[in-house]
Amino acid sequence: MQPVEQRDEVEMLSLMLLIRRFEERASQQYQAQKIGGFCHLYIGQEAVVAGAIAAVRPDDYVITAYRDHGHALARGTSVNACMAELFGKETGCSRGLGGSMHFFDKRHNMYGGHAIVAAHVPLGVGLAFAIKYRGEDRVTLCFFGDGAINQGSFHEALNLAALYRLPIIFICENNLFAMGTSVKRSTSLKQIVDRAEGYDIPGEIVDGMNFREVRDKVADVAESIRKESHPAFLEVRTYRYRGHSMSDPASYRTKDELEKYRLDDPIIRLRAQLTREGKLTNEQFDQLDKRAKEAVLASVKFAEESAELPVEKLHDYVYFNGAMS
Amino acid sequence: MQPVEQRDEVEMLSLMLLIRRFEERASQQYQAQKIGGFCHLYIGQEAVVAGAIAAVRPDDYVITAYRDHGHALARGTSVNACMAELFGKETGCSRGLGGSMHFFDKRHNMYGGHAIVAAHVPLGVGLAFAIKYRGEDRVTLCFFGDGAINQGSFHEALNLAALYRLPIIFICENNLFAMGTSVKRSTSLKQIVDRAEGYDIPGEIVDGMNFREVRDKVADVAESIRKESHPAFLEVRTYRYRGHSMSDPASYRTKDELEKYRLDDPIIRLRAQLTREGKLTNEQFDQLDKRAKEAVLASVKFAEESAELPVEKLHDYVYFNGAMS
Amino acid sequence: MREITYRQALNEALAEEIERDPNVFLMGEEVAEYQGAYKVSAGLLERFGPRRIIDTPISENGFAGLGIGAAMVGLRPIIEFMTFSFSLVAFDQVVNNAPNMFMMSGGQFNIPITFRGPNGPAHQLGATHSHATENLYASVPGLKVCTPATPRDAKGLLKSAVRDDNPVLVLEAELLYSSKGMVEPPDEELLIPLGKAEVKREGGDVTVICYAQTVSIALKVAAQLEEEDISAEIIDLRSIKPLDEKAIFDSVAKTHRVVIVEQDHPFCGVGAEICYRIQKNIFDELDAPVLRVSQEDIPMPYNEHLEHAVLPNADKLVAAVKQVCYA
Amino acid sequence: MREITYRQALNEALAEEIERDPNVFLMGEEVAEYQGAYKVSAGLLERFGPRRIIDTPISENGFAGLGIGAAMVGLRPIIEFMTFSFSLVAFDQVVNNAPNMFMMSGGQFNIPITFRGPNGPAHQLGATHSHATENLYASVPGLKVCTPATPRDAKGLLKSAVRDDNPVLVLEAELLYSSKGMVEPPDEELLIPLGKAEVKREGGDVTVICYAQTVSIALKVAAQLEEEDISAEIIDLRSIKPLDEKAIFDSVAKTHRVVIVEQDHPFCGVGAEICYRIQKNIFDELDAPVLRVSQEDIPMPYNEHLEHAVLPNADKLVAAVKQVCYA
Ligand SMILES: Cc1ncc(C[n+]2csc(CCOP(=O)(O)OP(=O)(O)O)c2C)c(N)n1
Ligand SMILES: Cc1ncc(C[n+]2csc(CCOP(=O)(O)OP(=O)(O)O)c2C)c(N)n1
Ligand SMILES: [Mg+2]
Ligand SMILES: [Mg+2]
Repeated sequence: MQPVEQRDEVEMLSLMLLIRRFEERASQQYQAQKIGGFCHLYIGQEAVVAGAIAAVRPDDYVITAYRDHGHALARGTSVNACMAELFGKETGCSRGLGGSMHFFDKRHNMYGGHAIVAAHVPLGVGLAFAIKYRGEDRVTLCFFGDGAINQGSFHEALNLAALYRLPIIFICENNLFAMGTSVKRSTSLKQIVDRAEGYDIPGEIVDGMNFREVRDKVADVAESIRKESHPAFLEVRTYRYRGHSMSDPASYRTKDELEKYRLDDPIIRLRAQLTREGKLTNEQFDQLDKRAKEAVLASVKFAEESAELPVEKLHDYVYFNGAMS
Repeated sequence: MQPVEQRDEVEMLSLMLLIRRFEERASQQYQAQKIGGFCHLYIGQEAVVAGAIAAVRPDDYVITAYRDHGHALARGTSVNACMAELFGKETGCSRGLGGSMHFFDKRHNMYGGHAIVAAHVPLGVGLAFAIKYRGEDRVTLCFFGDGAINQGSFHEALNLAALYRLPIIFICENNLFAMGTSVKRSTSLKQIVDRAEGYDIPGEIVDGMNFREVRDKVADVAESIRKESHPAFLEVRTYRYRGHSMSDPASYRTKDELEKYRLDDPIIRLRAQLTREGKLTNEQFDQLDKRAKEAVLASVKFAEESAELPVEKLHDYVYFNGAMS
Repeated sequence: MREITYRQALNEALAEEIERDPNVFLMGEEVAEYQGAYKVSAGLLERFGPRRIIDTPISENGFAGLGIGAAMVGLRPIIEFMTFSFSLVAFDQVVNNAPNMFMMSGGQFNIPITFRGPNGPAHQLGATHSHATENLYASVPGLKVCTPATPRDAKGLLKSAVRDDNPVLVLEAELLYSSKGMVEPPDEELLIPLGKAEVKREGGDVTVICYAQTVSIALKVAAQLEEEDISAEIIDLRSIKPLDEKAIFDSVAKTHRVVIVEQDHPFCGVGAEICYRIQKNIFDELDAPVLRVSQEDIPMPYNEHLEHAVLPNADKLVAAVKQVCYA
Repeated sequence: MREITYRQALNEALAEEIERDPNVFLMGEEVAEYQGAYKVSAGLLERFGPRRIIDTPISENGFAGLGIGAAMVGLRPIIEFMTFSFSLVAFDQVVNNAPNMFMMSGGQFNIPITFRGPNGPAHQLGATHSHATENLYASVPGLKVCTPATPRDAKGLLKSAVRDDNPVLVLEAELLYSSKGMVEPPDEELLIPLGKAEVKREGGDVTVICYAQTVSIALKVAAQLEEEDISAEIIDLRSIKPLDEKAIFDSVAKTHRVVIVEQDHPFCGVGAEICYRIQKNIFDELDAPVLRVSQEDIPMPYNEHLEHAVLPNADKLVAAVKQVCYA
């Protein structure tokens, strides 16, 4: 069936291109030491967040882990605010105080960007709790990785969500690895989705390299949740092309494996679908890509020229309502 | 099939009587303020530990939560050492330093007595890890309550046990309540045993009021584990007659419910089975009960007359190998 | 004013705040149908219903995090830990997510949450159930920590905590729940500001700094010392963080001698921080070293007499006071 | 002696202890096939195999508890936390089960376990990833805490930790892993006792107490102060708990002035405890208040300059030293 609000697919393709180009540029700027700390790239997984966001509304809640650049961009956070955050500037989406792992954007209902594995899953359940508490027509999308499912907080959160029948979609971005640990070495299950059964939460496997499949599955589940509040679990199979973080050569996997997935690239795939259907010409695609690259390039300039938060202001960020005695 | 080492059933019946009488006396001594802190009674659940212990060997490892008097007695800890522990005396199984919730007995492979809900489940997995690490022919029995299954440590422990295929039997003593919270209000599942599937751990439901069923099920599983190391999960359905602890009137359940289970009393049931089969006369039963009562009464005298650990010695229990600078 | 118990005072504070603000709710183990493990929430389920008074499974990490998430969108959760010993399984949520969110989000998400429950040793509960967590939590930037010693402070501090826009821990004490004290009538709004200590007793010879369970010890000892012509000024911190430095310094400037009686462990305990600040700021006012009476640096034993030996008590406090006075 | 990195030194300590004692094993996230997130365990899987070098899922609470359980029956686990910021999700296991077991069991079960990994702020990792946990863990009775600053201490302290029959935390530092120093050759057994500080530099005017990442700051500042005719004695604590009081008191009795430079948060930090003990035991030796340089009481920001402003640094230390010297 059709998603609640079908966003224009060409628009979503350009979003995926924007994420891809943003990450490539971030990688380059990181090597140029314009970006510090840890930096985790989303390249290869673009269809997951693009598909999920295409299926929900702007006022739905989104929360994810530290591999969060794509989620903020998909949510509508400006590419300038994202790049500036990586540069640690006051114009960043978290004023340069959060960094790569902590992208927040209240206005766009992006609730982070969280760096302790699975510790944000209970937060996502709390967002969903607030929706039900207030009787609102919203859904929470809670993204996390395959490595998160063996944390206690994941377990407690899923049981609570099921017990209280909260409106939340748990989206496990299964990219097969948690750092260097493959799912089969971390999880005592044939498939991750089976874990949802242990909480009586309906679960499905989704092809995360296929934008349309992700969008439609998320749309179905979201619609069902809006009808009658309940949690749902999606194991979205995807792949990260780069290492875990900038410092990881990813020698734990073969070139062939990587190539196999590259052939299934989510951007190439959606482009092909649209082209085949006559919805997109090569010229148009090149235009989109050109615009994405330009936007990202401009964001670097913006970030470089932006100011940092002055030290004197730091105290204002410890306690709300000014610093303490 | 038959358990590895079938212990004499009459002997196990007298163990169940000993536990029952011990708990009754502990309750009375608690009211007389000879016992302090929290005190959780095992009355009604005797067949669970009796059946499980009857099915394993003295050198197998046993670990449980804070409702642990029965487990120590079943393991072979003397009734004197148990009562003295409740009295806080140096002759107690934990020298009076642990109290009701922390019964330990190294000599009898009783690894506690642990009071943080589910925090001992990873410890049990560690005991099982040591067995496999050393290539020993042992099994670990890890007991916990129905309330423990919603703790993160339970989740992490089960996944680790399954991943490493450790020799451990997770025995969930499902007495239907965690304090005043019934299982259906704490757990998003029709039956607890289903949670084991989420870890690909084989699970079974066992009638915890039936000594023989518990013994045979545990024996089966233990034998399979000794053949080839793996974890297993047993949801043992039982009932506690008393409140959660001495301070709980248990007003969250009906008299009828309690009566229903009393009629199914594990001691009455095993007695009836043995009598029916001509293995036990009424006189013999009365003898067993008399001996149990006498032993418990004697243990109170022993505990009262025992000395407390002198304050000067306390420092010896902070760090092994004497106090620190 | 009327006399009510510490438990009743907390119960009133909860009821008043839940009544006042639709965003406030109470969540924890056994808080609803069971009326609270220590009956602090008695009657609240009946009065406010299951939407506002919510029972949880035994999942401290999970529901602490749930509360923080709900606070991100403007709810004002009151999370009860059955005891703060059990908050240790939720430690990451309390010290990472709650206090860091405001900074990490560049000021977009403050977390108006209250964590409350009994803290510190009760009676013969043993090593795992006797944790005094005030020094652990006070050391975390972004958290506020208060420790009411009286029914009046319990009510006033809890209400202030619920209205604070930041994560606040209200560390109660099981052994105080049944203690009584005078409290303003329900129709009078009672708010005790966080970060304000109270002089419980004026004195000129020595300043005794205390909080929570140690206040009664201090007052008892002060009366006893009176007979030996030692006049002790008793300061109840009420809040550990923010710490009321002014109240402390003013008193020490007068007495020039200090003993801190605390319920936590000695190593990096609350008293160590207070001692540091005193000697740093008014070094020349000190006529004797600051002394502390705390728990011994020993895991809590079950045996009653041994527990007593590990705990701070009146004898230890008297000895310490005499030591600083005759130094 | 030869020059090796702090990382290599730790690697040697691990290899030697695993080689020496069949009960010793290493467990943690990415310690085996990945060779360690920071490569501290490089080569160990190849050398000792998957039975002794064990990768885990992301389940700190679970494998910390697994290690404690294994230690109950005589194994001697080395549990690596990828960083101690992640030990917070295992906090209950580390502070409850490990240090309390010996007391609770009446002396039947000591827990010979080592928890190790990088601790304290690294570089721009933000609020959740920059925890300095030394004061939190040192406040827990039954734990031991050491904080090596040099390759030699890293090797010697880790080996001593593994041989200790109690739970010991070895708090390493990511920013020190690549630092170099002279260490005895592998054939020479190197054991640095827990609880023994080291005088890194003799001086007569002021005692600067430091550890881990702050040692290099202190040494740098000492050299700089030399030019201004201030002679600083530098004491590297090496262990936080047990604390080497004698080394501290001896130095202070000589210099009469103290600055503590620590990497944790100020409130109830390590320096507060040290300050308390100094003024309590040798009050009259102090010619000036003890001062501390620590992190600011602020969650760690990502921005590099703001992070620098929150961290202890040379400028802050110089200012503090001058303040105590010209007081
Ligand atoms: C509690 C905790 N333990 C360890 C880490 C270190 N760490 C950061 S990311 C990561 C792997 C997570 O993998 P996954 O959940 O699959 O997400 P992905 O990186 O694949 O997106 C680890 C171990 C952490 N941040 N938090
Ligand atoms: C982490 C933690 N949270 C809360 C408690 C308080 N508590 C002690 S026992 C208990 C109920 C446990 O019920 P269950 O696991 O079913 O065991 P049972 O009492 O029925 O034997 C609770 C909530 C605790 N000890 N530890
Ligand atoms: Mg992954
Ligand atoms: Mg139960």
